[in-house]
Amino acid sequence: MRKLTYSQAISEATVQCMEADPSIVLAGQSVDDHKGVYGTTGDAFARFGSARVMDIPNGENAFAGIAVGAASMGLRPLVVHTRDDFMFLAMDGIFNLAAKWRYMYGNRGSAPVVMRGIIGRGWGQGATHSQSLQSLFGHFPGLYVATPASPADAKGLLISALRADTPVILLENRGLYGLEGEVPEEPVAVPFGKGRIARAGDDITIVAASLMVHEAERAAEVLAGHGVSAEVVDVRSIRPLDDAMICESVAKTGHLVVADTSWARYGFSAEVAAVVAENVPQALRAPVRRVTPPDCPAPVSWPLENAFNPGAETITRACLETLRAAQDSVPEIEDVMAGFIGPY
Amino acid sequence: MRKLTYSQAISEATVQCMEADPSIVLAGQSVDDHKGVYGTTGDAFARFGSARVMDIPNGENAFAGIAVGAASMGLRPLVVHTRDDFMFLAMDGIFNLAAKWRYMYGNRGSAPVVMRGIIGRGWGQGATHSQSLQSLFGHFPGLYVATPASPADAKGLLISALRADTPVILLENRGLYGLEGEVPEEPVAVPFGKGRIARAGDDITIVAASLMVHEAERAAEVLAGHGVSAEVVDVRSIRPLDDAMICESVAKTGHLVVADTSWARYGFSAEVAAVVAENVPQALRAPVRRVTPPDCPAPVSWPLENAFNPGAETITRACLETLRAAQDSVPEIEDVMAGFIGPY
Amino acid sequence: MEPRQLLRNMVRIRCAEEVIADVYRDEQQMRTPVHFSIGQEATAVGVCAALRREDVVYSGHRCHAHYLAKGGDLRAMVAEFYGRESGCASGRGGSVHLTDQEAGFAASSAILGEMISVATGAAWAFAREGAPRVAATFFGDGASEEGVFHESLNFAALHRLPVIFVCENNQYALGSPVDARQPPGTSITGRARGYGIRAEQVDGNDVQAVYEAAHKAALHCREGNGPYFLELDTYRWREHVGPHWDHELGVRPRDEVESWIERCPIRRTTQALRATDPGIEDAVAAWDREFRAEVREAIALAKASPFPRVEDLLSGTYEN
Amino acid sequence: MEPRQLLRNMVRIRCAEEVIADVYRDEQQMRTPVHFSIGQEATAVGVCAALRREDVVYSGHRCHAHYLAKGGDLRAMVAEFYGRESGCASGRGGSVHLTDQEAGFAASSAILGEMISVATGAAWAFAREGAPRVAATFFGDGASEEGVFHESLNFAALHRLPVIFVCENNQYALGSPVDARQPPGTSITGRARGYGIRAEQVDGNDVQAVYEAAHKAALHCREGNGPYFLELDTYRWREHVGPHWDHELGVRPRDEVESWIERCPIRRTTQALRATDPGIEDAVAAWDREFRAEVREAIALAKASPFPRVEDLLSGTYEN
Ligand SMILES: Cc1ncc(C[n+]2csc(CCOP(=O)(O)OP(=O)(O)O)c2C)c(N)n1
Ligand SMILES: Cc1ncc(C[n+]2csc(CCOP(=O)(O)OP(=O)(O)O)c2C)c(N)n1
Ligand SMILES: [Mg+2]
Ligand SMILES: [Mg+2]
Repeated sequence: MRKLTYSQAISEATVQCMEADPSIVLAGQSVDDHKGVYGTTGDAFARFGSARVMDIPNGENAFAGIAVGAASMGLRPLVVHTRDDFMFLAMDGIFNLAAKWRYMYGNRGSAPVVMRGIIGRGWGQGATHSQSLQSLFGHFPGLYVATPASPADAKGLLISALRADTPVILLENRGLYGLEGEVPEEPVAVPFGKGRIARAGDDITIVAASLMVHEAERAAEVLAGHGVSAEVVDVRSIRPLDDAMICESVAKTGHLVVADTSWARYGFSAEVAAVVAENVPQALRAPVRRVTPPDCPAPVSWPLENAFNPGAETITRACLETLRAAQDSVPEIEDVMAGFIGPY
Repeated sequence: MRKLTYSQAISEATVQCMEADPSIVLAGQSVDDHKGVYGTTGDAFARFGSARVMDIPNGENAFAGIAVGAASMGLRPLVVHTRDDFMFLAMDGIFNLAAKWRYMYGNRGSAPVVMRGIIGRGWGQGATHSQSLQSLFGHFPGLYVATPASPADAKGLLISALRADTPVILLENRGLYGLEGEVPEEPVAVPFGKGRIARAGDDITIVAASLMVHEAERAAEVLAGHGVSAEVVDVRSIRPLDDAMICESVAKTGHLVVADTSWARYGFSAEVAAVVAENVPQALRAPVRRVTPPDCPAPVSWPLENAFNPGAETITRACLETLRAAQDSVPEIEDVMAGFIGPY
Repeated sequence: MEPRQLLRNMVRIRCAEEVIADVYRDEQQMRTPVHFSIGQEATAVGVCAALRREDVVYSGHRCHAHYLAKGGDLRAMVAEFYGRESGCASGRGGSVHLTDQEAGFAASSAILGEMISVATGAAWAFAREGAPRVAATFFGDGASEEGVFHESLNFAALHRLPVIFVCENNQYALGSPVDARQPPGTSITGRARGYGIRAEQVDGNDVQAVYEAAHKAALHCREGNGPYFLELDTYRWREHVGPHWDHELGVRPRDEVESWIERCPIRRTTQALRATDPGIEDAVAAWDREFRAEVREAIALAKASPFPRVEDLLSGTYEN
Repeated sequence: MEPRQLLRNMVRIRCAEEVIADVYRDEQQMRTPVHFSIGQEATAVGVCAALRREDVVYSGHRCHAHYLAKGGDLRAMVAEFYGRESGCASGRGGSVHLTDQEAGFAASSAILGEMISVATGAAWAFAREGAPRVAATFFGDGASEEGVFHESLNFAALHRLPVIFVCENNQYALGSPVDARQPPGTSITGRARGYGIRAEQVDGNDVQAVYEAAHKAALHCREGNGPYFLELDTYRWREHVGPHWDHELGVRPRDEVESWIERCPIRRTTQALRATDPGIEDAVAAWDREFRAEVREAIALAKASPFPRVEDLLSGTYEN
């Protein structure tokens, strides 16, 4: 199959969906500029022009409400936030309006807005430009929340989002945009709530979302060299979450490491651990481990940033510790963002 | 000891702290009116007047930043949100400014704002006026988040908050305001991060926060009648969380039910389950149970609202199920809000 | 619309709210907060009279009058207050989440200012469709202080959207008078003009004046000239939330409340019509009886209607 | 402040940014996004020259010039860009979180508009103390569209707080021109006046004019007359973030960029001074050498300084 980068896959899904559905409008700050949101909106702008690919003023709060109002009247706004951190300003619209619209007006209509939020990993993006907010979005009923890890899923989940009658948050990690993978040319929807076994294994389960799926895969590779067979579960969407796949895998391996770019406390990794504790606690042959950023804001200085961002090496160590194996031979594994040329 | 209601306790703490520390300013929409935020701000207004108990315009977003700016210059704003739901509008200021201020400017100063958020349980407050946002606030490093369940803790934790050099979120459930309890007259601080065994027991642990502590206690009472000895852990603060107390209790009882007014997914109950799965999974003799609202927005119609709000009865059933005991004799337990006279 | 009809619509709203307030207080069976517009009927009636059925209206927490004025189903509203399945939001939303799509009352919500943005979004959709539809949104003097006001007006003006921003300035937000919240010597209308929006301040207790201004506004929007802003000065008689009078609690000065009761929009219109329509007072009295009966009937009906089924608690959270 | 000194301060900022831009691009060792103000030096210098040391300044993402103009430590800033422990934010904050408390540069941050509220809060604290201190906050034309602008100006005006709102209107937000974001025929200054705030629009490339306006503003604040608003028209020469020129990428018209380079605030002041101060060009050339050397030295020093210790990763999250 033909290969695309993650950002090309997003771009292609956008163009195909906009072609099929004239009610879709892509909107965001400078979505029409030369960078085209890291190559994800430029093609749509070239194809559909400013009538459907719309630069908007700054004002995240109102725009969330504007999108809800338009969606409830039949438009299908696809809103881009170049950092998901900016979505703090849009949270009233997201949680009090979009997520609750259908329910609180008695199931009489919907407001299916789609919002892309980009997580600004690396290159000193710092405390307010690199947060991973999946755990927040996942908490609220009424939304779908997807965290595509592969180009194929970036395309397929965006397609599902643009066809859904429920509001959807798509979180994309900037560190994934250059990643290549096979992507079907046709618009194939990937459903929400179905995970993916990114790598099969027997000894330990690593559950991950978004960028951490790749770190988990890299860790699994290293672990294989240690004679450990790790299974990597890519949840793909965190709401709904594929509980069954997680529990089946842990039932098989008896060991669980959760890898996430959001903080541990009240986070994605907590939910995965809880799902296991609720459903298959007896399967656990060792304590669950959470591999997440430490409990502090993201620092800028690169040695700190490196230490802050959990990666393949930490996952590897956590797995070996969980399995009580010797760890002295874990190699240093380069950060995924190594070699990146700034400014971002 | 002398008894106070929960709201009197808050009021007393406020007045005592304001007397001791002239830099404290109490601010919020209509904090100076005749209702005095359910009786929590009127005494302070009577004592200190409008110079220190300040009605503010609507504008939660800016006011969070204003409070941070003032706090970083030596004022100590105590900001009241009459519904924590309004804090969605203040989240940029809370998470991107207050929580990170000290860290992101290299530990050169702090912005110790204190925010009270009231959870509007019951009487058809509905989807946007009764959410419990503890799980969100708990996720972010840099904050303390307290959920006092008793009048004594309402006083003691507010005192700690007003003396801390870290921003603090205090979540109060409106359903607790009328509750009476012993409260020391002197300003005795209750530290963050230390739970409280609200009731000791051996067979099962119920971990709860805020209003659910009372539901758990009522459930424990009923359970006692069934020959079940339940231990109720009141976490008091959810950040930091008293992991040790939770784990010790579960290590003893082997059974865990978590009771919370926020949703299960990525919520408080997930974190408690995760803490156990990380530290004492082998102690679990049955799956963990989460007693929380179902996965939908809060409805208004009272039969639905009753079904939505988890209470003593659900906790009781969950405990008995966890212990695989017969359930047919669980009595109907009245909702804590029964008998309330509107409009609220 | 004829002045007589405007008056009749106001009387209907007044009757509905007064009856509901009494029953609410005495029975404690409508378990949802209620924000009455008693005394403010002219704004709702004047604006909605200038709109067409296909135009849509949004409102905030104080929304009963707007819902009724736009033609919302009274029975469904009352049933909503009683939390019944037959409620306009099937008992899920309560008194602050009214909706009647057929009547063009799109939605109300209880977070201050939200609907300013939502109405702007609806107008955006209309403008894109090229539909000659108008969105109107009611909000208070207090809501105008929220950031969403600024962001929405900027967007609406920039794209010349067909939205009428209707600020009901009833001089208070909760117990807080407007001059304790907004700088002296300024006005909400003045701020709206800062976005290049055509804006007018009108006596909100003069239903005819409101109607005429709204008519002009709707025409302006429909002709593609962009948004319109109306600030309507008025006053709520009762407490912020609930059925009581708050001057009895010392919240607002009794003479202030009374001076506004003097300016009752219903009385005023009745008096104005008396010269040309000598039977008007009898008509009002008859309407009053008719509408009170209608409301009592709606109440009886609601109470006899089933609650939502607990099995349906989750339904409506997601698409099916 | 003397025009000569104003000029010298601008030259220093220009030198710092140009040297840093080159090194940033060539070495890829400053791992933090950078937003240069090259071409906009007059706003920073003119405003800060009118402030006292105890007055405090806030800024946004484009903050280097404001930091330096307020007297912020150049070495600590450069060390921050290199993520060193000796950085002004100990390497935790990066280029968008500058602070120098001794110099009265309180803070900058990268979320649009945030600091408008924070500066208002600082001014609130000053007003309560009765201290004759002023807070000034720089923000862009883009940031003025955020709701926090509206809410903050309302609060500041209501309480007559000593805060100077300085809007650097450089005509763009990212690649988006201001007239694609704000309604035609309106101005940010006009909107500020809607709050009853004294507001002035000034040529932001005329350092003397900026200085005089800011001087008036500071006096106004210090005398308890409430906030002051300055809109300073200017232009950034380089791309939004990073060291490159963006007209080469077709983002903005080359002739537009060139017309603003023609209006370079440094050249302009130099030319204005030439008549009375014939040695001024030599002085500028000498300053240029001096400051470039200073910056290179700061860079060398930063590179030789230690990074924060990984063991200290958590420290500063909470009080100790
Ligand atoms: C975002 C938000 N903040 C605060 C509140 C609490 N609140 C409810 S009504 C109200 C006052 C509203 O005043 P105004 O907009 O003038 O409307 P009125 O009640 O006078 O009709 C406030 C502060 C809210 N509902 N939403
Ligand atoms: C809340 C928020 N939304 C969006 C952004 C992304 N962003 C960074 S700078 C910028 C443009 C800012 O324009 P302006 O305020 O005019 O400042 P300038 O860059 O022109 O100096 C945007 C949209 C942000 N940092 N914060
Ligand atoms: Mg009002
Ligand atoms: Mg700009």
